[in-house]
Amino acid sequence: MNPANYILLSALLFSIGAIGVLVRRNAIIVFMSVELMLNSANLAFVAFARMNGNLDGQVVAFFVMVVAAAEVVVGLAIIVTIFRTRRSASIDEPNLLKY
Amino acid sequence: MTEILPAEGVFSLLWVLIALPAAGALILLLGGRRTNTWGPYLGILTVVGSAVIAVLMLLAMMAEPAEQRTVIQNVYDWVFVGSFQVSFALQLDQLSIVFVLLITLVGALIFIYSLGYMAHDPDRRKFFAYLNLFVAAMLLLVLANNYLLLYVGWEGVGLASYLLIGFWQRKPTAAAAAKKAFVINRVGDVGLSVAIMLIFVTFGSVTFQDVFGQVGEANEGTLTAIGLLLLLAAAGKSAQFPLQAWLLDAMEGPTPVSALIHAATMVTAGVYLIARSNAIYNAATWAATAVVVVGLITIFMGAIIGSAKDDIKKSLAGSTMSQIGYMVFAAGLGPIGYVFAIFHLLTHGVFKAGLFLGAGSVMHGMNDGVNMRRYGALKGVMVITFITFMAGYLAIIGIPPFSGFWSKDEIIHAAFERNSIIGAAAILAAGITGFYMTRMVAMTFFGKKRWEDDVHPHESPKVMTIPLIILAIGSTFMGMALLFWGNIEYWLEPVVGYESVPTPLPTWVYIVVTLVVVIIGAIIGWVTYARKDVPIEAPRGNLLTRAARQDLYGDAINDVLVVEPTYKSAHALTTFDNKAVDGFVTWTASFVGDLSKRLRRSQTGFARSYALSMVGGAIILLVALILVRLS
Amino acid sequence: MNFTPPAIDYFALSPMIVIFAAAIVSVLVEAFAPRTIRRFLQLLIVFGALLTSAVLIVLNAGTRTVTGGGAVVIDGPALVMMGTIVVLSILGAALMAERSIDPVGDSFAARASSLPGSEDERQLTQRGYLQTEIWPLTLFAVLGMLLFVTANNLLLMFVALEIISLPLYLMTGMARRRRLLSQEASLKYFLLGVFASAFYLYGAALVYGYSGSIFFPEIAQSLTSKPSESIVVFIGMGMLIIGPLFKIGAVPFHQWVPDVYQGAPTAVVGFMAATVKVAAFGALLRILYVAFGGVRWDWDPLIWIVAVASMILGSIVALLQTDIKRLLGYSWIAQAGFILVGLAAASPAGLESTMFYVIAYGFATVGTFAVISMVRDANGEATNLAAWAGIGRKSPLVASALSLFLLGLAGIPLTSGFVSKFAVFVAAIEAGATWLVIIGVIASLIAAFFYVRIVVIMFFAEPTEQTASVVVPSAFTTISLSAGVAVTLILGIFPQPVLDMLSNAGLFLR
Amino acid sequence: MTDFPWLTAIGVVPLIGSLVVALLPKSKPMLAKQIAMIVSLVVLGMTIAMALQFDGKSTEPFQFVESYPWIPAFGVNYSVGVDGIGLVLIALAATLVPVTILAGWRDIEGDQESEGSVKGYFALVLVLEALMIGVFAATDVFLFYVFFEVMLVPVYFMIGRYGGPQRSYAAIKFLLYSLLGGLFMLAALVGLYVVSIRQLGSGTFDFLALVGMDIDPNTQKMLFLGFFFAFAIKAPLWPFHTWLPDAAAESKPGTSVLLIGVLDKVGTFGMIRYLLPIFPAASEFYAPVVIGMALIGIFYGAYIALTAKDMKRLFAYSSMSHFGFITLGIFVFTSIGQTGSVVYMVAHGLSTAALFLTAGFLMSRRRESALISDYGGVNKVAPVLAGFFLVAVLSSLALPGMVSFIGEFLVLLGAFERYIWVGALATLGIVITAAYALRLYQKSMTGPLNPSLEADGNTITDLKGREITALMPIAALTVVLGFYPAPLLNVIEPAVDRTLEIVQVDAPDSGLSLDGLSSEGSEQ
Repeated sequence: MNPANYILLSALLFSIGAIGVLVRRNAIIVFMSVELMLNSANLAFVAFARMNGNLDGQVVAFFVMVVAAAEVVVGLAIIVTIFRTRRSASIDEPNLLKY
Repeated sequence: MTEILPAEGVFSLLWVLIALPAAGALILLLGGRRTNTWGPYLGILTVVGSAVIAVLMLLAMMAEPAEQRTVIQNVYDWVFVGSFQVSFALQLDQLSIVFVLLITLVGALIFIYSLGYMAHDPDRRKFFAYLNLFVAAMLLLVLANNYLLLYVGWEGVGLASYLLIGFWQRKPTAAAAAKKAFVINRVGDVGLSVAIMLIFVTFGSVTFQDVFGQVGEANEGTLTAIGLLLLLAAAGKSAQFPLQAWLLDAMEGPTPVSALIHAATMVTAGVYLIARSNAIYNAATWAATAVVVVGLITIFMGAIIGSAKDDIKKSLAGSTMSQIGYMVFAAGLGPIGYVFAIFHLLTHGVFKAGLFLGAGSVMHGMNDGVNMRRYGALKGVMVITFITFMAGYLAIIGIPPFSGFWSKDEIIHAAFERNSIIGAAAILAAGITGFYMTRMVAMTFFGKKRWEDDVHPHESPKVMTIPLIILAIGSTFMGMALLFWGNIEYWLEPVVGYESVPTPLPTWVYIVVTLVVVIIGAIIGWVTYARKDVPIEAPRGNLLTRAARQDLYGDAINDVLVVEPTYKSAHALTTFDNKAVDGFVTWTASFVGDLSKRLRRSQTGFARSYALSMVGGAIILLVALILVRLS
Repeated sequence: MNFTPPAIDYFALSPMIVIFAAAIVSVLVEAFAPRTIRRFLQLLIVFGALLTSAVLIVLNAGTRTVTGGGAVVIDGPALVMMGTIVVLSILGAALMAERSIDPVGDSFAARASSLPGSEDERQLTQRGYLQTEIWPLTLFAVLGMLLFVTANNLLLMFVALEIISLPLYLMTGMARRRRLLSQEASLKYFLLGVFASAFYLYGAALVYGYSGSIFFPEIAQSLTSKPSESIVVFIGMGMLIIGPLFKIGAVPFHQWVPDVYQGAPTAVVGFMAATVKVAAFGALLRILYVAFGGVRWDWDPLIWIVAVASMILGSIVALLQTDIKRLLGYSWIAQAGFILVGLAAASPAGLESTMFYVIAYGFATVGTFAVISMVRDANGEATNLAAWAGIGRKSPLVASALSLFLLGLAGIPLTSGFVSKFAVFVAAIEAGATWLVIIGVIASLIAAFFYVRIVVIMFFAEPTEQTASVVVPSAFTTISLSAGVAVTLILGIFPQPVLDMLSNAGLFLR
Repeated sequence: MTDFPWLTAIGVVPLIGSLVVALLPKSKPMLAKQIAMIVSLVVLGMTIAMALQFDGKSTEPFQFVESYPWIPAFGVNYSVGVDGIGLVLIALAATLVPVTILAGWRDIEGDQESEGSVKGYFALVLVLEALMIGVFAATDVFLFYVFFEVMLVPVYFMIGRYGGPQRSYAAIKFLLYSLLGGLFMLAALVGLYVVSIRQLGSGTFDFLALVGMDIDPNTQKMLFLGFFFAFAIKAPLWPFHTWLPDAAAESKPGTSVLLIGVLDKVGTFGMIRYLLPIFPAASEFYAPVVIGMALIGIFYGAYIALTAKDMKRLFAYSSMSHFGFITLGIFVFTSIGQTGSVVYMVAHGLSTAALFLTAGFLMSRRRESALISDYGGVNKVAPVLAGFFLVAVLSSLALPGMVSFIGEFLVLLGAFERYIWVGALATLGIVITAAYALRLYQKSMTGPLNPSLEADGNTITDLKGREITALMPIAALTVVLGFYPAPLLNVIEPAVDRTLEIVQVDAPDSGLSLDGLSSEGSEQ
């Protein structure tokens, strides 16, 4: 079956993730949306890997998962700190730096 | 054709003529107060020195045959760029020698006179320094062998006159008058500079002999242009219409200055310029005609102004304008006139100097009062002044055998040789001269006392009267001497050329007519101002009188036509510069500033709007990319 | 079955390996060494590692190889970049190691996790509790950068990108004072950073999908070989370069820059502002010149847009800034634009001028932030320009140093900045992008205004009571400051050696 | 010709001097001045020594040539050398610096700066001197540009740190204006370099090599604009002049002298040295425009000077008018005109110095007020001061007998040769010049003494020995060169002719063939 569908799906997921980043206030959810974008990329990689008939894409996918995990660690650390200081996880809250 | 000789023998001292007074000026100016005591005498000494040398040169020159009387001394190369080669070279010939003598001799007398006249002035030293500066510049003017060097002398005398008019700078009027004189002269200078440029472009040189040698080959249009430009210059220096306005104010200066600079020498520089450039005018008829017209207009303007002024110096100034008008007029007549222009210039130089110094002596006795309506009946009080003044008076109105008669009569005659109408005009003007001079004499020396209470008129000291006497003698005999013994026309002929054309009527007719007219004028003057009492308050007078009191509205016209528009436009430009030109600069700055203000706002501080701009940017870039692909 | 291990040139990789090892060790030190000697050990490790790696890079000067199964390429430009990064890291690390400026100790939060203004923070401060977590993070970041400029495939580049970013996100949040700003900066940096990486990754996917390989050379081949390239690959390329462009801080991916510059600890800003740019430009150059060198006409316009936008917006917005760190943030955006002008030339000259520019800029930046870290008042660093009035009168030397850097950034001759601008403009005009240079000229005039404005404030304004004072630093800061001055002048007056080095470095290995 | 590196030496001495001065302890301002004075005198001496060895007849384009590779990667050399033009301008700089130092002896204590600034000022003056010498000596365009730009920095500090109330505004305006020009010049410079790469294979900035190229006219026109823009701002030409009045009004007299007297000459110098030879076609193409700007400048500046209330601003605008003359002389492409321009540059340097310094002395006696209305009748109380002021005024109105006259007249004559009507029109300028110059003298020096001059402790005392010593050389030079300009003309004319050879505009056909009243005959 046509690989295009997989690509379209991944594009869809990517867009959903991007929109999520743009519209959601809660830092955690924003962060999850980013993860969604990463995974959409994974999907694309895997699909292309099959299409191109080599394993590079799938290897990338694994790496990305690891990286994503690392990001989670760092990200949560930062978000939690902010949360503890401001008692809120809204990313619109911290707004001292502007103009 | 006259040949040019290198300066040898006494002529090798040519440069000394100028160097002496120049050095005097330099010493006095740099020396400062130290020179206060002996400074004036040094000043006199230098000028006398130059005078002596000049006389020696005259003798040496007379020894030579007429064709070999032109010597040139090349002092050094002055300005040399490409084809523009001008050297600092002096030329002495029959024309310049007479000027040199006039300047140095009359100058010397006036210097001596000033010793007395300025005796009480704290700045005497400076006064003499300036006078020296003037003499040096004037000598440079008449000795230069090319137009550019002449220009230097030309401006030099202008500067000296500026300094001396404004000598009593505590009087704002004096300062203003000085500035006015300089600026108006500057207008004339424009004429001179452009003339020089045109001369160079046309003839490829600015030295007299080169230029006059090639006149034949230039086309008349160019020559006319040059002629008119030179006329403009002459008008500026010689206070001829339309640049006459400065001379009357120039009387703010000390009287000796008026005598030397604004009567005898500087103001005649214009005549010298025209006479010197005779070759050009001979070839450019229209220019010559213009000269005649300007001269004629000025003759009458001066005469009319002279008739109306109550200020004795201004009245004399008016007459100076008028007399110089005569000279310019004569110079315009061409070869028939040049010599007599110079002739009249010399006689006038002497008698007008005498008159001015006389006036000065009167003022000296009258606490520097200049209003003739407060004079009267001074003939008894200041005998010497009176007698010498009379000599000058008879000379200027042209009563034989006084010097003025000979020179003016020749000019009138020359005028008739050209055209009877202008001749008649010249005679009429002579009549007016008779009127206003008589008026002056009558108001000053005759009639009743109209003195202010605190004035106690007295004769001036010897140091002032002796020059007066010498000048009076000059005014009496000089005319005859130059004409019969020195036969001036043939003396000058090699330089300015001379020819005589038969006139419709025999010569004696013109003489008689002239004399009659003059005497009529004199009688009218006598009747109105000696017979009747002169009111102390000037009567309102008729239209012409009032106009004349306003210098025939010369200033008013200048103001309306030139000065005010200039200042208006200047102010307009200033605002334009601030508002528009600089305004644009500041506007740009503030514009960028505002832009910065707006753009800053885009940095909202919200992470999500940042993300949005990233997405938006990304999309824009991708679209651009695709468009590039597709195109 | 037979197994052939991938050929790995360990010597060529040694600079990275050293850093990597050191990073591991310093983590262990954090974990086990007693607090008293921790700082000493950490500094030993960090500077030791950096110096060693620098030496190794020099020893590798001749190396031109692709290794690690084609994942890593060590070529001339890469070595130059690596060298620059390591040296700048040493200077930046020196700034971070400074302890005599702040009365309390160093400029980092006693414990990043403790609440700002909370009781335990106060206690920690009282106990003079100083943390050293910053060091392993630094080493990892450096490692990331080294990989970033040597990565030869999309995957390694992505990983490198993350290895750079994650430590920096944390370091940004570690300021001892103004912690709220610091944390906010850290959060924004993080979220936007990962967002950008997502774009990069997806772009990478598309490119891979199109060309069937993640290796740059093969991507380049496929671009030339395949007759009809589809739009997809270009969309991919576009998204791909968003990653580096974000790190570079080019418009429209710039908005994190001022916030992070302002919020993060000055020392950290000095470190990353100098080094990350080098790394990011290295990566961008490699992507565009190696992978997409064949289709420069497709990406040129894109770079033009970004360059123009960055130059104009950066310099204009910087005009009215009142916080010097923030101002420098915007100024960097403008500078990035100028560098992109050179990069757009897509020629050897472009490559050299770009590298020269980032080197010059890097040293000037370290110096600038060294000065900023020294200007303090009662509550920490005085970054508000109002507090800088008349500093030049109080301590002319430091002020002159800063003026030198600023004039350099403004591109006045006899400073490195001028030579860099000149080189960049030459490259651009050679490539026929004169109009770009004209815009650059106008932008640099606007930029000159705010650089000069700082000089005016420092020298021409009279000192007021709120004028900050300049503290005398220890050797660390002094070294980086003087290094900055020296390089700025040398590159300005005798740039020839460096220019030779760059031209010897040659082109990217394909 | 010796092989002693004269130019480098002359440039380095003041640099070292400034270093020494800068390193002096703040407590010894007097020492700083003395050292600065001595150094500048040494430089003057060396300059004279060099000038004496200059061979006016030589056929070499440049003398005292030195050349060492500097940035081979960009084909940049450190190469210096002078022709007549450069020589006289260097001499001008070397003359004016000691004068300004002497004149500025007391200027700096006046303001409540940290005492470090006394030595600072004099150090800056020396740095500036070095740079000025460099900019006139450079024969490598890149080197020229470097000096051209770096010069801004010391001047910027001299204005911004030692000046009037508005000084920092003036300083920034000056700097940005100049930078604007400089940056466009940079763009053109790069363009020129690229052209040289294309034409000569390897890029170069060597002046002679660049002159050798023939660049296609359209490129020339673009590059010309870049350079011209910078020079026009520097010189200042209408309408790029508005920085000058502010700078002049806010800076110390000494600063103004160096700024307007010498620095701005770089603009006109650049035109005659670089624009014309390197872009002959473009120069001819743009000549009418430039001449137009020059003419406007002549009258515009003079008119505004007529209404100026502030002396320093008046001087600034009059300078603008004079620069109009200079530019005019350059762009009529006649050897007379260009020689005139160079002479005028020197003359204007001297007259500006005289004006600003005398005015400075005057103002220092009345609370630094520059308002003309605050003065009047000064020559009653301070005749010597008034005397010098008059000399300055006269030399700025180009009175025959002063060197400025030689310059002005030659410029006008040169213009007249080429375009009769332009020459004639420009000549009218001398009237307005006289008007504003004498108006200034009349209002400030003559008339009754302005009461405010005795009031509140302003007592106008006459000039002291130091001040007279500072002014005397300028006044002397003005007059002496006016009557004996040979030293200038001898060296300038060959250089100018060389330029014109390169530009290859044939001399206007003068002589009897010309029909004096129509300009056709004279236009090319």
